[in-house]
Amino acid sequence: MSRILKYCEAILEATDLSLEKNPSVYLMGLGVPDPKGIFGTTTGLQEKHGSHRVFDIPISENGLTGVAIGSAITGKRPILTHQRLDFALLAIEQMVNQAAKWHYMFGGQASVPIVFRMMIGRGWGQGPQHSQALHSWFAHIPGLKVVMPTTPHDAKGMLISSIEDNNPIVFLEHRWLHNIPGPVPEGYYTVPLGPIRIAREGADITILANSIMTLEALRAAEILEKQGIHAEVLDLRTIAPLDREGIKNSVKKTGRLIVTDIGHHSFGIGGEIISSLIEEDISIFKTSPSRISLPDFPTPTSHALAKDYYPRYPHLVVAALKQFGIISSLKEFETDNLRPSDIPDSSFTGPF
Amino acid sequence: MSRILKYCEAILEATDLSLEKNPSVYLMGLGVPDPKGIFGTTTGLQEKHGSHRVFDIPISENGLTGVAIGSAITGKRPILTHQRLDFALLAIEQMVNQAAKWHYMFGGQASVPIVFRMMIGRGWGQGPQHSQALHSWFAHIPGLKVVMPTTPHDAKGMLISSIEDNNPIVFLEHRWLHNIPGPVPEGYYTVPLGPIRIAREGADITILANSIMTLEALRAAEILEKQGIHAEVLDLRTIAPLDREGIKNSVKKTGRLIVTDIGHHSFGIGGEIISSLIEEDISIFKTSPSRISLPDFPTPTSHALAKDYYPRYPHLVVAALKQFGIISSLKEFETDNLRPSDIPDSSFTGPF
Amino acid sequence: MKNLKSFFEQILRIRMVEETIAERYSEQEMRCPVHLSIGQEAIAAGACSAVTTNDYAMSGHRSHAHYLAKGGSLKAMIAEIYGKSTGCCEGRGGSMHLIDRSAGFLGAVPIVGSTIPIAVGTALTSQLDHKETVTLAFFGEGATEEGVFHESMNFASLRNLPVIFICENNLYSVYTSMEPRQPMHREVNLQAIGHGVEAHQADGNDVEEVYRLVTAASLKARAGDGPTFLEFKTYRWREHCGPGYDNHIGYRSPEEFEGWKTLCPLDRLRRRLKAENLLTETLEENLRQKIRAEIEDAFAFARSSPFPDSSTMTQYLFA
Amino acid sequence: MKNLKSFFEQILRIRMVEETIAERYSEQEMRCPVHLSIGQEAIAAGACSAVTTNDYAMSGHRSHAHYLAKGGSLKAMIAEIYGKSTGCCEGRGGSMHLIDRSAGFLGAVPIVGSTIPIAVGTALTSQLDHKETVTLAFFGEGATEEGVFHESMNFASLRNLPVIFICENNLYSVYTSMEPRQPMHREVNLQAIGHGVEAHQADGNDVEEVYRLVTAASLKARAGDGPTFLEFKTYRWREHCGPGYDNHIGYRSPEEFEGWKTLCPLDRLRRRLKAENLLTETLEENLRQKIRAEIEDAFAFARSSPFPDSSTMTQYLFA
Ligand SMILES: Cc1ncc(C[n+]2csc(CCOP(=O)(O)OP(=O)(O)O)c2C)c(N)n1
Ligand SMILES: Cc1ncc(C[n+]2csc(CCOP(=O)(O)OP(=O)(O)O)c2C)c(N)n1
Ligand SMILES: [Mg+2]
Ligand SMILES: [Mg+2]
Repeated sequence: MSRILKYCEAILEATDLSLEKNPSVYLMGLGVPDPKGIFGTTTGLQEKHGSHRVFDIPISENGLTGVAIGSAITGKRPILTHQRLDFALLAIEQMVNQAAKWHYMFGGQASVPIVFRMMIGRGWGQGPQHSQALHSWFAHIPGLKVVMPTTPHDAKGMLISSIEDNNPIVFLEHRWLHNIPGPVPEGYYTVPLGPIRIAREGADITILANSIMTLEALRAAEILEKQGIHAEVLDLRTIAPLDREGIKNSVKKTGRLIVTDIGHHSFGIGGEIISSLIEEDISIFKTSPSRISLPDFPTPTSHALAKDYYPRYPHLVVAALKQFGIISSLKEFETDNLRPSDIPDSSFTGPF
Repeated sequence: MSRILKYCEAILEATDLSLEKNPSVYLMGLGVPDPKGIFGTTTGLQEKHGSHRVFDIPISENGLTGVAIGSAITGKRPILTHQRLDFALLAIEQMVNQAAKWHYMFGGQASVPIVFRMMIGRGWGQGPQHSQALHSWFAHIPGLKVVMPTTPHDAKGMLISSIEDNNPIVFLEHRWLHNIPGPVPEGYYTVPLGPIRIAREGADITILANSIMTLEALRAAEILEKQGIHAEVLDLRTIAPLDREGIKNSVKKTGRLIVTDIGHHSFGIGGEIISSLIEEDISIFKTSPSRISLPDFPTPTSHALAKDYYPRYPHLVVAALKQFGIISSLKEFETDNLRPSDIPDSSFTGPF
Repeated sequence: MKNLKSFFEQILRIRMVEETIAERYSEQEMRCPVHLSIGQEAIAAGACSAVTTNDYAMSGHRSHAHYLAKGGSLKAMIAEIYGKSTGCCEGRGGSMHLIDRSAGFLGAVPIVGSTIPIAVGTALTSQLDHKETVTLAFFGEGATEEGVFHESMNFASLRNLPVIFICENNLYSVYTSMEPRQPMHREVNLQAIGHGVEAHQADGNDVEEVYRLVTAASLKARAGDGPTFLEFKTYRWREHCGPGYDNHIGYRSPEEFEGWKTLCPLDRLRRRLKAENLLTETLEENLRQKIRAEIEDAFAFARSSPFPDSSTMTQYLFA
Repeated sequence: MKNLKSFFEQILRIRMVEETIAERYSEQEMRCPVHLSIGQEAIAAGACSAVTTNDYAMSGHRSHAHYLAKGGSLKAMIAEIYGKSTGCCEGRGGSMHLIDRSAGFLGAVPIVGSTIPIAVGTALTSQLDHKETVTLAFFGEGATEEGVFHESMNFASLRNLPVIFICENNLYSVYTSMEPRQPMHREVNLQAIGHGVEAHQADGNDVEEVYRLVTAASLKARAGDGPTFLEFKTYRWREHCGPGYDNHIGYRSPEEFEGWKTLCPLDRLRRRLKAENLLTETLEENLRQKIRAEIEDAFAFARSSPFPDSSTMTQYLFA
């Protein structure tokens, strides 16, 4: 259990094991067998499993989504990759009208087991068309499951679960997670789609985070700890179906909630979560909950503009303290502004 | 001011006046000049304004959205129609990556004044692919405005405002509103995009509704009135930008809120609204607010299944009474179940 | 060559089913849009006769003929149109969403063009599994205006997939002629050539020609020699959607309609059969009676079937 | 025919700009993806020389050459790549979003194929307004795999729009050759024929040929005779994205690259000019000095320009 793999290696291993285990599984996407192998997540798979099961495709997002559906209703289990979620906007019709509804509208006669792996970009001038995180869209569509693991452990286990699932799954990977290492068990295992992960226990305030924001939340929790505030960090690794129970249990205990999200603020996932809680229990919150998410603007390209576009742990600390009546400023907690804000780690030097 | 027009006639008149007033305006869409004229909203316009300004197009939703954008950045003001919102899912890439972001990403150099008119279907077996209402999606995208008028008066005034606006506007028309009459002033006038409309004043509970649900809310308010409960009905005729102030003012007064929406429940617009209110003021609600929206399933086609799929005024009445501690059942308020639930009015006999 | 009489029976059956739907639509019990295929039946009959039950077919909004010709259950179709729990989608789909997997009819949906890539995907499965299955993708000429049609053609051509693209060119999309939709100086099937796909244009009201072309295309596909695009000229008799006629509303002329009526695929085949002494009035009458009985049975079945309970609305969201 | 020397100067200028970006990229001050056009410059130069400033051009991710050839401000481009407030998008776009409306360069975006319909829309405006403006739509061969390319071709063909589709076929999309993307048995430009659009294939490294074809196409477009599709064969020298080379990583062979280098559009033109005694070493050196000075100026401008204040992030959401 102490084996350390990067997130991208965990994805690679999950895919490799799934291809090995189930002959119906196949993998396609732009650049899947190329030398970069989708940020290292598909490297070597074509050599190992053959070009009939691992292959490159034309730049036809909508068409190939349809192809995936057609193969799925005839017994295959395709994995389709998109190097950016933004590109998959060309495939919305097939995903939402067809894949999501197929099983339902045909009275349960055929299922559509597809995993749509999409990358969410950030930094180094990714800009307005290479950085969108639209998980709230997919979560709004009945028939889709939306998965967004944070750790290498979950990336592997949840990708395997997604491939095993008989439904279309939107599997979102943040580009800045790909190179982060963590313990990953050997062999084939699953992590269930649905339950939140309690990333850190605490009784004073709940920080519900997802994807890369979970890491920011954990840093915030450390700082809060020093101030005597024990934050519970929940990793919302599945957006849909939403683990309403798991969230409620934590907030019932803490009475305080920050939802932090990598999507735009308005009409994002935070509203659903806060609203569901208050609908069930008007007195669940000791104080007003808060949402820390991306502002309602397209992502600007220049790092000078983007640096304050993405919320980070200081924003969470300030918001948490505010819930305890403590007014503070972001600057007090900016400990790492030596590293430029537009790169995931210092080894990154561009161009993509 | 007492002239009565149907909603579809109001749309037609707004378009006619806009074509007349501004030579940059043009109108295109599948079937625009055909004998049915988009449910009577475009009839006669080609004859009057010429086929260079009012024309039919190929079945190429994404491409023609791009064409609209290209003409918009060179000085035109296109109106593009989609007979169902569901078809526009093919055009999401152009709408969301391009139209919504163009002005921002190019530093304000070119604006994209386009009105995307989309119909939301319901009833008579429209089923899973002809009935989606995805206003929460569009509202989540910075750079898009989302308009959804309920009355003929607003339909005309807000369509004119939308055509005058320099930004891409998603203008949503519920099919069941097209034949509903109401007072419509003569001549050219605008109704501003943004402010909610107070459809009925009341001090006890706020029912925030949109589109066809506003009519259900008004019926519910009448029934509640009989029980001594004065409901305030707000017509959320613009989803984005959201009139947060207008909503807050009402809820501050009533302390009670039902958000009713024609979209799916989870990750829909209700969450945003309830959550924003509580974030600003923890004690704004006297009791748990509620959301009455479409269940999280695709729309089933058979009227036998769809009849309980769409919430109607009894659901609102029951939810409102519950906020006053009164437990009631839907049946108590079903006064019109003589009319089949899958048609807008008794004159409708299919097929579309 | 298949029995001409079986073509006749198939076309007649589809025609009679559609006409019965049209007749009874005003009873307001078929509460969903219907897109009838009257006038276009020969394409469905000829094409589906050229393949087997194990082969696949998919279609769009105007799919009754394809479903029936492929062997889809008539009862399940009528029940579906009636919104009943015995319908082929248990009421969730209606006329625009037909499916009968046991007959190889894998689904029809009303988003124009959207089953084309899905059909190509079923052909990918066949190829990956080294099956001899062929997929028929039925669609109208309007669907070729959708980008996804071209993406599908490119992929099928590229991978040499066993799929036959069957384009029913009935000159209209809803009430819109070709003129504001496609360039008049190129034929529809030329688009296939652009993708390196073998293409033919033929008379869609000539069932024998349809059968011949689809047979050739399916032999080719089974041999691993890839896709074929077939454009069949035909004409829709009834209104775009619904049970009536719409020649009076102004988008096409009654003369054009009358002209095409003289090219009726059923009449044409009847003349041919009679000329070859394969059909008599009595024979046809017997056939009609048999079909009439089957249709009455199906309608009776549909009518007497229960509606799905609305509480079952929650079923089938996830597999 | 335009002055051969002006072609030379344009190509040389684009080459030198791109090489300077490549050289200085490692300084980590150009913090955005860059898709260099080295090796493909003749297409931009020849095409843009064939039209005027009043004409329009649009492009995709690899747009530096098109922007510059169309007359886009070098300073504003470099400043944009540096993320500065003086950039052509005030820092909101970066290398993948170039625009200079005063030069008729209406925009480039990095979603493959997405400016093609937009370019067609600009041509619709020209047609509706009876302007003689022509639009150049630049894109790679990969973009022809997107459905929206076909929708755009169909509409341009149908409406006879004044747009010229300029497809730079550099054999690759990222690290993927044509083989898993397009059928090898048909040429890229055949797709245009499928839409009834006149199409030509030519050597994209021959600037005179590019100029000749685009001139003819623009005359035709201005005369109201509709669109033309031009496929120009060429080769990208540098890595798909970024400043370096990528012939070593395995998706293409160093030999292939070396082969194409011998077909360098700049060398070819230099030989031609020298043969005609229109160029000497000194003349070229003078030219280089002039361009070098302009480039240094642009980089100095970019470097010394202020970053946008992050609080201005909220600007320009709505017009
Ligand atoms: C994507 C999409 N756009 C528009 C429509 C509306 N629509 C329904 S049927 C139809 C006509 C399609 O014409 P064609 O493909 O030629 O089929 P036909 O009706 O002639 O059989 C249209 C435009 C739709 N269902 N889907
Ligand atoms: C819709 C979409 N899909 C995928 C990508 C990723 N992508 C960026 S550039 C590129 C290559 C495109 O190839 P081509 O059009 O031939 O242009 P080239 O890079 O060769 O100039 C791809 C696939 C994208 N930007 N947009
Ligand atoms: Mg047709
Ligand atoms: Mg290329």
